[in-house]
Amino acid sequence: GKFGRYGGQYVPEALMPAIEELEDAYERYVLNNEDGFMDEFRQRLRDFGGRPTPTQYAERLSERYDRDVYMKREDLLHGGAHKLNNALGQVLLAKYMGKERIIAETGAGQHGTATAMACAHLDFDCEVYMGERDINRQRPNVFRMKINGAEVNPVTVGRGTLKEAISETMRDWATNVEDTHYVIGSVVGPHPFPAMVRDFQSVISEEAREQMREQAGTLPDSVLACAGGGSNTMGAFAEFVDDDGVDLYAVEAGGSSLSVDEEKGVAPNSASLSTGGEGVLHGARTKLLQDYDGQIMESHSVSSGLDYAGVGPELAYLVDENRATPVNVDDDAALEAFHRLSRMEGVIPALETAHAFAYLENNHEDLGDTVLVNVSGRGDKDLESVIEETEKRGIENAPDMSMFSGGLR
Amino acid sequence: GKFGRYGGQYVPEALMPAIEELEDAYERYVLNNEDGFMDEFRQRLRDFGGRPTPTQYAERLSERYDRDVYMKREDLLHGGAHKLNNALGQVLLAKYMGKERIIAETGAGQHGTATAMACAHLDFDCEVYMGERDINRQRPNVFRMKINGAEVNPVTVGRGTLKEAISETMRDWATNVEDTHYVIGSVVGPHPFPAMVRDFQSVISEEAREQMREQAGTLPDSVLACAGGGSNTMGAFAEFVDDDGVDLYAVEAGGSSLSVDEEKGVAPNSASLSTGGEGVLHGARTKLLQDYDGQIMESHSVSSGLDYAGVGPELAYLVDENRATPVNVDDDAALEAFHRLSRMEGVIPALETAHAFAYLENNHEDLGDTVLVNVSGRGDKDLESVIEETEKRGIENAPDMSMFSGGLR
Amino acid sequence: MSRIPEAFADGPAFIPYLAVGDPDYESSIEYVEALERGGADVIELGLPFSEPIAEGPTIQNAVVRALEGGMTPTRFFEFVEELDVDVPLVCMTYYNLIYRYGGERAERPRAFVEKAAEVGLDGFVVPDLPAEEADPLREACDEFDLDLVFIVAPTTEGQRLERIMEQVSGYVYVQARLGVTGARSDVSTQTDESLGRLSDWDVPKAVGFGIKTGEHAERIVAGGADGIIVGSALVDIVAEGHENGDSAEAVADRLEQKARELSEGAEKGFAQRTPHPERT
Amino acid sequence: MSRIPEAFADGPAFIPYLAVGDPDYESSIEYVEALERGGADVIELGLPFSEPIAEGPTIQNAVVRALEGGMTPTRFFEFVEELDVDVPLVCMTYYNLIYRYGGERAERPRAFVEKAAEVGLDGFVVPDLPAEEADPLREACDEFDLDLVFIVAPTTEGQRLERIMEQVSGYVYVQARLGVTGARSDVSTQTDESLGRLSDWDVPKAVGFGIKTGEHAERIVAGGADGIIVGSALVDIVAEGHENGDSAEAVADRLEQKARELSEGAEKGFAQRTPHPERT
Repeated sequence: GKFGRYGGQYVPEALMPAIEELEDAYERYVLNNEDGFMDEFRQRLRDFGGRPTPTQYAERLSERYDRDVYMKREDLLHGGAHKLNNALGQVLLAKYMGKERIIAETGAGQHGTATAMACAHLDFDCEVYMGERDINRQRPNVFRMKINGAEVNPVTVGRGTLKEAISETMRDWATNVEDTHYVIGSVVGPHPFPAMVRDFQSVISEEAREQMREQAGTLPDSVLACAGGGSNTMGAFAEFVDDDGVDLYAVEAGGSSLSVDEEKGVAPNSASLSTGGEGVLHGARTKLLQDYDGQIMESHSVSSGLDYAGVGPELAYLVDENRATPVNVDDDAALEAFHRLSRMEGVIPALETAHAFAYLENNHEDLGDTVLVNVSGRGDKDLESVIEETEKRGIENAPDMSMFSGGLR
Repeated sequence: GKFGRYGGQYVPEALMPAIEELEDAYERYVLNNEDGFMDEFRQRLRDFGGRPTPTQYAERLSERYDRDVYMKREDLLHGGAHKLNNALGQVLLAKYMGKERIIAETGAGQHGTATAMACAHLDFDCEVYMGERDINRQRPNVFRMKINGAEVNPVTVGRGTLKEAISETMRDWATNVEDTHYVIGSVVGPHPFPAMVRDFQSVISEEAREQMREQAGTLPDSVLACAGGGSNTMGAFAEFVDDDGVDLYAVEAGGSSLSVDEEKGVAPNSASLSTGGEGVLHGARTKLLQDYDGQIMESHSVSSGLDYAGVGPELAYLVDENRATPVNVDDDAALEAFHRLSRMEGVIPALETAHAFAYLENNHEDLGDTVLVNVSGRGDKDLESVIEETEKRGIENAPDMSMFSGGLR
Repeated sequence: MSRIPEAFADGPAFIPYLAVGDPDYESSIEYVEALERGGADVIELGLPFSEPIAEGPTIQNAVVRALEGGMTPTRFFEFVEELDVDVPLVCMTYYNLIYRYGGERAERPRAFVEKAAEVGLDGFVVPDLPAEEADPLREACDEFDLDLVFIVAPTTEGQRLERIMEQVSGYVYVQARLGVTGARSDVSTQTDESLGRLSDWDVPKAVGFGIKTGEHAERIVAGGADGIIVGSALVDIVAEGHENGDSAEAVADRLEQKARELSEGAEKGFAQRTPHPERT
Repeated sequence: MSRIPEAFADGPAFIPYLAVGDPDYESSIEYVEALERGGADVIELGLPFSEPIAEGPTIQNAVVRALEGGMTPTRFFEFVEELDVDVPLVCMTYYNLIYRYGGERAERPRAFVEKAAEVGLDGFVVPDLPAEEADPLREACDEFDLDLVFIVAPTTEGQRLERIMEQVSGYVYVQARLGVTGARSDVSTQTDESLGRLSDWDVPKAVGFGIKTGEHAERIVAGGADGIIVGSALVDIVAEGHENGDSAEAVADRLEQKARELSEGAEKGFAQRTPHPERT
């Protein structure tokens, strides 16, 4: 349950038996394919989820950067993001474990919608905790969860974002642990979550590695993925970790600045790999945005899905081992990349994803001849935010959106 | 260029040379794969579009209806609907033909967004005509087109829906015919459009037929697809037309009523196959919603994408030949089906698509042991409409949406 | 029996267009009659169709006004019967109205043509009916001795020209430029090229699309056209009068005046031709 | 050197909890001292952490108030030094604050424990530190002779119990029911089962989660508990006083009164035990 010094199981005693039960189930069903669990999982990923997703050669970006750019198209997965890989895996596992109820937390709403979809598909009751601020930033996703039959529980504590929603979901789990499975949405939380979520997401790099071999005839020199909690990141990295020639870049949200305001307890970024210190949060030891005393900071990003003060422990480990490079880009660069990819490739990325492409724009010369970027999700959920933020910041490469200055209605 | 008595080329003389040029290109590139056009098309559909899309066994619907229900998941195609199959095909063809500019019309915005995406992908200038009323019903799609770099031209004539947008696009084409290709969005318009669009869309039934053989071990007894203009319909039917044992159901929008108001020139439905008369519109002879004199009626459907007074000539022919059965369901039934599929299968369908599932709900006993339903698109674009219409009509199986009564913002 | 050939027999033909019933039945009668007074040699009467795909905004709006005023094919035929003019009349409309006339059991499109002949129309222009689809209408026209006018566009070349030449009668409508109907301040050089391509055709060549002034008319006829077709410039006068609430009489006067300007322009252009063609 | 064992030596221990610094430093001092006057045998002092995942809304809000009031680990230690009470003090906090104490170069978690010993604390309860992860803290506690209290949940069984038994000292915190902290009007039957599972443990068993009244306290001690832990019912008094703008003195009086009710309830429960256990 450890990745070097990171990981572990820092949770209330009441949850420990459930976590041990989950550990057992993870080993039996996921690692050892007991009762054909993994076969069923892969088949459902195919038929319900739409796997495999393509790895696409990005013609115009390749021309722009004078190197071969490939995009792993997780935006094409059912629900519009890589999140379903994990949500479907965990909900199916809950079914094998005989659980009756699913809870989850969500930031941008992508994990919540993926979990709600998986629960509708597998006929589970589902409750999703979501910060009130995020609910207001991501109304369409809230609505999608509800029409998929999930309850959405607003979390009003603190600033009302992902961090608070995770804490609240842990409280629910501690109360209802006997019949309930908590579907954690990223490679965070107590063991076995970080390993298990990575395993469910590693289908991304498993496919991409094979597709690169077939289509490019080579492995990429660099793999880029945005990193918040890090599930798409670990999914995109996992099968390349042993390929020494492949550089792995975890692109974090630089927000408006990398500096922090200790007084207010606010970090105007979500760059925990780049700037965070070691600590314990939400069940694991990892890198965190925290103040001198160890109080967790409110993070910030223009993208809800990256807006988290922690990061997966395995990523922290890979960074310490110099196997992955943490980098970051700011909000403005991400918005510009959003518009660039939409206009040049006809792929509207999630604002999370846009961070990876912003890094490509600014640093392509250091990334080798062949670059693979993980398109972790599509941007439909972000349209309102993009209108608002593009206008506010005067992003230069955006189309004229004056007709939308009041929003989408 | 004819399907029995239907089809033809009823367009202004100024367009005829372009149409003859297109006919020639269609035969060379599409039918005869000259210069490897079809190979490139199929590869781009795979890498950019995400094909093949799965055919999924719908477990809970199968249980509900006591028969095997399969869903062809075109909602997973890039852009969220089957529309990209055709848009990508035509934009690529325009490239082979040496055209420089793309125009298109759109109703629900799905064809417009697909065309805008294809144009961004293939580096074409793109202008999309859209009725003002549809613009207001489908703001997110308008925004998506703009961020993909397309111009969106509002059409204010008449009621401002698809019919008027098509007329306006034909006018643009007549003006700029020499360097411009008009990407018609459905199996309508003058020959070769109905045949060519069908051929681009027939990948749906080509895949589904093979997938049914593999997964169900049999061909379906019935294939259901919603029908507006009819591109997903023909795409879903095409490869099954020669299979005599497979019944084909074209599910039209019954709107609020099948009757018409000749005085006002309004048909509160879009059921041209079920109730229309033969006539000539937008380049082809087909079945139309028209008054006694031949004036075209304003159609209606809760779903913008079905809201059209005409229908593809080949569908009119298949209906006359008793090879396809035209049926219809009303707005309320479609909304109920929208909620049912979302909640039971975790697939949020487009309101267009929901019509096919509404027919399944009401008539499953007549559809045989194995039913294939084409999920033509996803419902994200319809969330605002669904909130408004569900509330207005008091749809029973909807979740509590009081928090959204002001819409999604 | 079509009277169209006569209209071209005596110098250049001025062929104005109005949408019938714009903005109402009674005014429209006056307007058409004013055109004759202004020198019209043939008049194109637009039967409004709900989807006028070949028209620009001016005529689209006229069509909307006429339809809102209650114009229908039946009323159109009454209108033609009631008109007190002595020049050939050509019905301009879209094929669906021709095709649908007479209800489900009628013989199509013969029923429409028969009725047209009966009320005294001389021919048809159908912008969405290319030569390829025209056989049924051509046959009915032949039966009742009416003319079927075809449009030749700047893009029409080669085999297409021949196909049209085989079908056309009355006159050929030479589309002056690409696009849809509408007045323009320039006249395209495409006109000369088109006329050049048709120089050996027997049928008279009338040029339309964008002619707005007497000067345009003069230039075009000087360039070899046998006639000019003017729609939007006249419809603009109707629209303006309608918006300003002017009396039908005042609008009719303006139409007559504009018609005269155009008709005289055409005559002037004809006079400039070198070598001066013989009048037959 | 921990004074906790003495607290259980003389009948049931009443162990109240307050969040330190709620709603401000000065009031909080008075409140803790009032608890002692009301009969506290041990006091749990909550060092507020920004992510209190094991707490219900009552204590979450207390934590927010305390943090907004400027409470930090450094201030917390000052607070403990300044307190004028004569009962054992247990620090309840989350592991990250213990782990991070002393900055990047400190020896973790020893630095925190050393400081705790220095200011006179007797032990720790760390809700997010299960036995599996507790070795480093356990070692530091041993070095400075402080107790490390562990929570036993209704779900804790078998091997887990043994693991905790090996690590625990001071008392075991018996979680009365699943869920998070918070006063309840019922007391779960899960308590009896838990106490049953622990009957052969040497360490005192203090029951917490949901105890609200003297009656609850009585019933639980009668059922065999060696102590009761009460947090939310007391924090509620602080919150109410804060909202109503009451003086710190008035609030302290109410806390003392409530403490007395609970403490006396525990004594009554103890008296009812059959067979009456010997006091050691």
